[in-house]
Amino acid sequence: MVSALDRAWIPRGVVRAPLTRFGLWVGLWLGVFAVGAYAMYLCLADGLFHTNMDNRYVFGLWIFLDLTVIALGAGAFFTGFLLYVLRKKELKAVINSAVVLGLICYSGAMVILAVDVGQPLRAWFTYWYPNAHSMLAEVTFCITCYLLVLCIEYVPILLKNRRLRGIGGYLVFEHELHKLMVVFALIGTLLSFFHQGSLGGLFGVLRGRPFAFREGFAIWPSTFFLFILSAIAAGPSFIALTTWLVEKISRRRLISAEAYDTLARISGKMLMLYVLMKSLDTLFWLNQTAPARGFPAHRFYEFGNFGGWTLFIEIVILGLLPGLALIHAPLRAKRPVLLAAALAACAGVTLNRFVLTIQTMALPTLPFDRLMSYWPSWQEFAAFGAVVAYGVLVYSFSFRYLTLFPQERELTRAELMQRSQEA
Amino acid sequence: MTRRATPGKAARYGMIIDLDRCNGCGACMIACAVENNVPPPDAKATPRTGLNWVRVFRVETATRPAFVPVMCMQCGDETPCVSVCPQNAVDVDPSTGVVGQIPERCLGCRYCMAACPYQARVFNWRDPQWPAGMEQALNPNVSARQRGTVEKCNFCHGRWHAAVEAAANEGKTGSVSYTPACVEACPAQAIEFGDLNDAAFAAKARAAGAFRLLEPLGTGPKVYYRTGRAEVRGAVSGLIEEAKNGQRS
Amino acid sequence: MFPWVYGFSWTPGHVIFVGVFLTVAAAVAVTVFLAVFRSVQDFRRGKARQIAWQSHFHDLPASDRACRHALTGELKGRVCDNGFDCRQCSVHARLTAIETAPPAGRLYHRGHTWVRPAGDGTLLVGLDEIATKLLGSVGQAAAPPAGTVLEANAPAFTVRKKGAEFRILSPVDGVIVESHDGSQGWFARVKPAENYSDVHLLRGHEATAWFQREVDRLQMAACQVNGMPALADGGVLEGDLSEVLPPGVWESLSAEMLLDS
Amino acid sequence: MIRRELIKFAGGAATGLAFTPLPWRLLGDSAIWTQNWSWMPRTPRGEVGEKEANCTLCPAGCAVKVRTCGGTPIGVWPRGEAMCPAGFAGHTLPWHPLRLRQCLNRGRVSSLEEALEASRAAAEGGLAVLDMLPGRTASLLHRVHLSGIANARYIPAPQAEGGTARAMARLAAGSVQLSAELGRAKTVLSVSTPLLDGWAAPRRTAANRGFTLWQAESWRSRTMDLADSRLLIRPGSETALLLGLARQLLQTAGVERRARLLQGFDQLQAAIAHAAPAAAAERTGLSEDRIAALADALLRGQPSLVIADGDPLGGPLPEDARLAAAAVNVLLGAEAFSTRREPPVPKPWRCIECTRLEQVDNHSIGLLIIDEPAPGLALPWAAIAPKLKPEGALVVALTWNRASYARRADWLVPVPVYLESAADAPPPPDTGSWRIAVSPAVLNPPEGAIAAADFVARLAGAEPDSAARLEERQKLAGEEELEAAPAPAFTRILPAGTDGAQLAAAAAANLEGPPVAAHGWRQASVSPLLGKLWQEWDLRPAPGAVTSHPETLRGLGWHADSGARLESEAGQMQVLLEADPTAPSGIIALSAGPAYAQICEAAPNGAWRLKNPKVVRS
Repeated sequence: MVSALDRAWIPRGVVRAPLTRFGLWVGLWLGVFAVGAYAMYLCLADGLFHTNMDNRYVFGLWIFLDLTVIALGAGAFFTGFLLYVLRKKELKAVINSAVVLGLICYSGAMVILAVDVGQPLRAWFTYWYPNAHSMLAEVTFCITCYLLVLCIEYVPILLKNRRLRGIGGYLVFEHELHKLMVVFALIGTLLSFFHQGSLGGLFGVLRGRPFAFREGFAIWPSTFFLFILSAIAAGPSFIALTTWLVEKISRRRLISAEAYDTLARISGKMLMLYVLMKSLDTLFWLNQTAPARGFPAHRFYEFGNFGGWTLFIEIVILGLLPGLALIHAPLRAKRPVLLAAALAACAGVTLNRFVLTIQTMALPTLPFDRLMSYWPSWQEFAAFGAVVAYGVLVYSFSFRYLTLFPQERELTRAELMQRSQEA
Repeated sequence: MTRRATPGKAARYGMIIDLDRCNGCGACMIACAVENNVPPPDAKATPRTGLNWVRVFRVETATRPAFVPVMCMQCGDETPCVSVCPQNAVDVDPSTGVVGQIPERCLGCRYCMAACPYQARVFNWRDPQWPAGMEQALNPNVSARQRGTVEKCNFCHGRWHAAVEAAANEGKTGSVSYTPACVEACPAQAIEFGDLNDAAFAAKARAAGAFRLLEPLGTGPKVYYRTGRAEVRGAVSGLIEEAKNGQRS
Repeated sequence: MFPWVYGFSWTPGHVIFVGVFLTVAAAVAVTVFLAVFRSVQDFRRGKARQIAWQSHFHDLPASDRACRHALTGELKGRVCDNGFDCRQCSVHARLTAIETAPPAGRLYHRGHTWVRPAGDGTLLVGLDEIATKLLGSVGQAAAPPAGTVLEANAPAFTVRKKGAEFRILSPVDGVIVESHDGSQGWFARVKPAENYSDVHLLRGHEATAWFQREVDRLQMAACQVNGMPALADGGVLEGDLSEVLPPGVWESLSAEMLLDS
Repeated sequence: MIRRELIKFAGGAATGLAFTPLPWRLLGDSAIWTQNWSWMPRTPRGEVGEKEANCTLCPAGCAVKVRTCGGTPIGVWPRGEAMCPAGFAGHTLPWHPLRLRQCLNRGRVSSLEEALEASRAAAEGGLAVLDMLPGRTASLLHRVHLSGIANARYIPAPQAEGGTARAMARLAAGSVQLSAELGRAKTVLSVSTPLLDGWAAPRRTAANRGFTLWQAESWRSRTMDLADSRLLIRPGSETALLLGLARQLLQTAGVERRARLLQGFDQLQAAIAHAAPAAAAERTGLSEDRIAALADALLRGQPSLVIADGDPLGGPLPEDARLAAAAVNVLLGAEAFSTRREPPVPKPWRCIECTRLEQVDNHSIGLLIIDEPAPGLALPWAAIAPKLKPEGALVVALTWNRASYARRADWLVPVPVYLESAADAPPPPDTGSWRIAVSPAVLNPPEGAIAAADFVARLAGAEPDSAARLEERQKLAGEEELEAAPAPAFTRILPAGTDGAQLAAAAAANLEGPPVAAHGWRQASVSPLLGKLWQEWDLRPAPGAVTSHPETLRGLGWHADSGARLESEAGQMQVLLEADPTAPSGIIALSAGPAYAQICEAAPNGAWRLKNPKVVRS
């Protein structure tokens, strides 16, 4: 009965794991989610002392991960932009998956944010008493608006489900909504552009933190633009990576080699541009911005844990090298190279977010202060685990019951044919 | 965002702290906590989660250590915390120059804490708790803050308010003079409080030997420090040349 | 954000900031509202089923959406953008302007159903050979009961086989007056709607071309499978395809040919 | 149709509502809901007033004003001069979490009457009052009331009296009490004494003190931090340093000439015979030059003063160190000492004499009453226990807190604390002039609390009247302003009967076990608010903290930041191990507070030290 129902909801022509296996998978993640939900409850009901954050590390694991997942979630807006505005038809193969990933990343970030601010009940104050000068106000506005847009973009994917499409006017609404999708793609691009930037600006404007402070254009520090660039460089890589991961886990082929190639090519080009800009920015900052504020560059890198190697790894190992691998067609044609480079690109962006958040917090500003370390409490890990579990669950259900990869059906048929031929 | 200035002459309150006088007894910290209803530490509090509006750093130097009380510097020119607060819970009162924190409006995002180079801001990681009955001994002029909000030194806003009221009762407006708790408490009289718009006080703040913390950041702190010891100046001021001078001497 | 909130005063920054976001919010709201409004409008005008078909139709692969005139070679590689509803199609009207004689025999719908005038003013509706090969005998339960209103391109009824489920598109507008289990080739006797038209249905050489193409598709799939009865003459396939083809392939191929996704 | 109209109606209503004040008002209110939580404490309401008082938490007796709201103290602020951090938290003492509010008989809630009854029965076996803060009016009243009880003794806590001044008094002609006046000195050598941190009034700790301070200590105390010159010595080498210093001083012709005229010079020579510069240097860990420089500074910067009282919480220095310090002071002329004037006692008051703890025979006390009015000081139990009768001895602690002697006492009787009853502070150790520092009652004491003097009065069958008696004495003080008198001439350099060779041997003796520098801040237990200084910030060592150089900790196999148990032969206490790279290496600094009294032993020479301490990880 249940299995028949399950089967009726699965899109036609694709193969999905047996219901029991799927149930186990879901159960596993529900367990992770439950632990994290308990940790979140502790933080919300009892106080933030459950985290290992303190007056020095006011932002802990969560801000680093928020920034990271939002950067990786940038694939959603960038793919939408490329597909609907620049008409890159190849990306139709991944747009649905990208939208779901974006939705997960953004909603997950919002959940974590709600847990890790002290007074989540006052979240609406930002709308009530907005400070136009605050990057965080801009981020709040953009992210909430963009989350709404992502939800709207998710609706057509949902309504196209085999069962839902049969209900009343769902398809009609989907049809009408789809006709207007370019509007959402444009709004999403605008919003994403600004809040990716604002997240970068978040730290770039901290004039009291010379390690993070950057000069820039008008009201935006250079990190504003670097964040946008790095996010759109890593976004397609992240989509390629997740798609590959889903392929491995579900043991299906989901997109064509051309789609991988397109994603990698775009990622590579953007990454090269980013590395160039980042290098210029770093040189300017080390030689001009920081010394002018009384902090010669060596002061940032004389602390044992955070040597100059972070800079080298971030820009060269996890920036330049994957960039080169991805723009060179013969190299990226090799799947392992492509995946390794995509992974490195994502890791580079992650490291960049880490440096800008955790390292900024760690480095002392007062000359008589010292470096302090921080290790998150289990509650912080668990809360993040819950968000990951939430993401996996949403994605798993979406993948099982919705059409995330339009090419999958064709690829599956070819594969099934081949297999039965071999048999 | 912006508050209407009190009619009459506005003040720019500031402090001058004599590092050669401070002996690090901590009276300012305790007096501040009493005045501003800062709760006692809970069982698991550490220097990193503690609630102190003023903290006295012990700074090792080539000779004997110096003690540096660090409270909110009430930055003036480019206040790092005011511009970052997403919902205007931090403001600068144009009539006093004091950076105010509105705990009732605070979201607890702690962005202002990240922005502050002086670590003058603290967060209520848990509900404030006093031993049973001790809440009777709280200062009636300052309300307790909830968990999940940021707080910091406001140059004893409660005392300022009382002084303004007293002055108003006498029919006076404009800048009033009052004494913050730490200034009153300091047994060594190391802290001097005054109005930087007052020429005599301003001159003292700019006298030789006076400096501000992390001056090149351009935050324009209104708390000045003073020392006659070059090694202390080198270790505390954060000025590169000073640090070199301090090492030489 | 609002003037009555204590201590707030507007600055140009606020005006720009709030202005931009209100614009964005308004744009989102207006667009969503527009989509809802249009949907309601569609319902009110009774276009809902047609639009649902349109939406569905656009998800079909281009190969499935080939124009009937492309099938016959009159137009090269044309893809239908009308949801196979030639009654409103100007291209079709132009190309068939001279052909006015009422058709005899079966008229085919692209979802593998056919229509044949019964002679008494009613129409007989049935599944064609390919559909029958794909689905086997449809069975009693499948046919819709008398009184069901059919609308061209809207789902007429649903067939279940081997756990899979396919909906069959109706070839015509009308009301079922008698339903049948399909053993005699047809499953419904339909009283045509007042404005009944059959121009969207394939006929004559179109039907042959289309049929040939569909057989080719089946054969292509079938040829890749060992033990499949090979057909050199382009005749009708033998055997129950659901038994021969791998289950996943059978289901998705059937759905594709029945224009169900 | 109906449904559509309903929807229309609802939509219209929602839109219309937005133009009414209602939603905005609700939003505003919900902002208030997030601000008023039932468990948030409400600040007090009432009329704000101010009362003049003196802080009686320590002998400094600082002049204060007590701010009240509706009669409850809401803050203590300095009146005129200065206050220590503990003073600012003093008004919270009545609500201390360890506050004792009921009579307890071995943990069982009991009544005052029962406590008195049990005490009366036990008093027949010999009664003694151990006064942890002697010199108050209440101390006098103990002696007055005890005069009516047979076989009663009054024992002042030994570490409460200035050790150096007491040793000096034995060198002066006649029976006098002396006081070392920092105000008169130009150069001061403090040996392991928290001179700027609780030893004297807070104003002494101010930066503009009038003397140059040399601090000799075995850990980096706050006084050490603030000293002009720091002498880091090995724990237990105080006597060696002082004898070495005496030998250095005697090399100056003038000093030697004067010293030869004094009695006991031969004993001193015998004592310093073995204190060769090299030996003193080796023992203390200082260089010979440094000791010579110290001697030179003390000679040049006259009047100079040597204070070797030790840290009262870490345990006072041994008697031989005090004798050596007294000798050095005499060599330096002892100009900064003054004769301490006895506080006035109303004529009709008849007091019994004081008995020193070491004069009390073993097994001679049937009822021991411990009066512990202010937090902090405590004697090692090992010093007290032998004096009690082995069978049926009763210990009654008149105390406010459930921590210090509560573990040892059979009966705990709650007493009013600071601001709950009129009380006075004992005279401070650094002044010979005398004033009475009274704190009036601001709050009502808890039901069942009784002033310590009144408890003793009830035992003696007298009426409790300590408040009235304090007033009486205060009036007397108003009539008679007592100024310090110069110190008498010193006729001796060592007390009669001192064995110089023994002194030398004590200086050379090796300590057992690892070098532990114990110390404490007696005010630490005034208020949990003071935890800000060590728990929420690291301005002071936390009570119970064992601080050492990371290398030293590693050498001992101890791990920093872990809870541990410190065990000695007398007992054990919980400690927290902390690594401090700025700490002197090889030395374990133990910040024990009153808990230290639980685990240390009192040596015959008056010092209390840990015997065979070891840290057990818990």
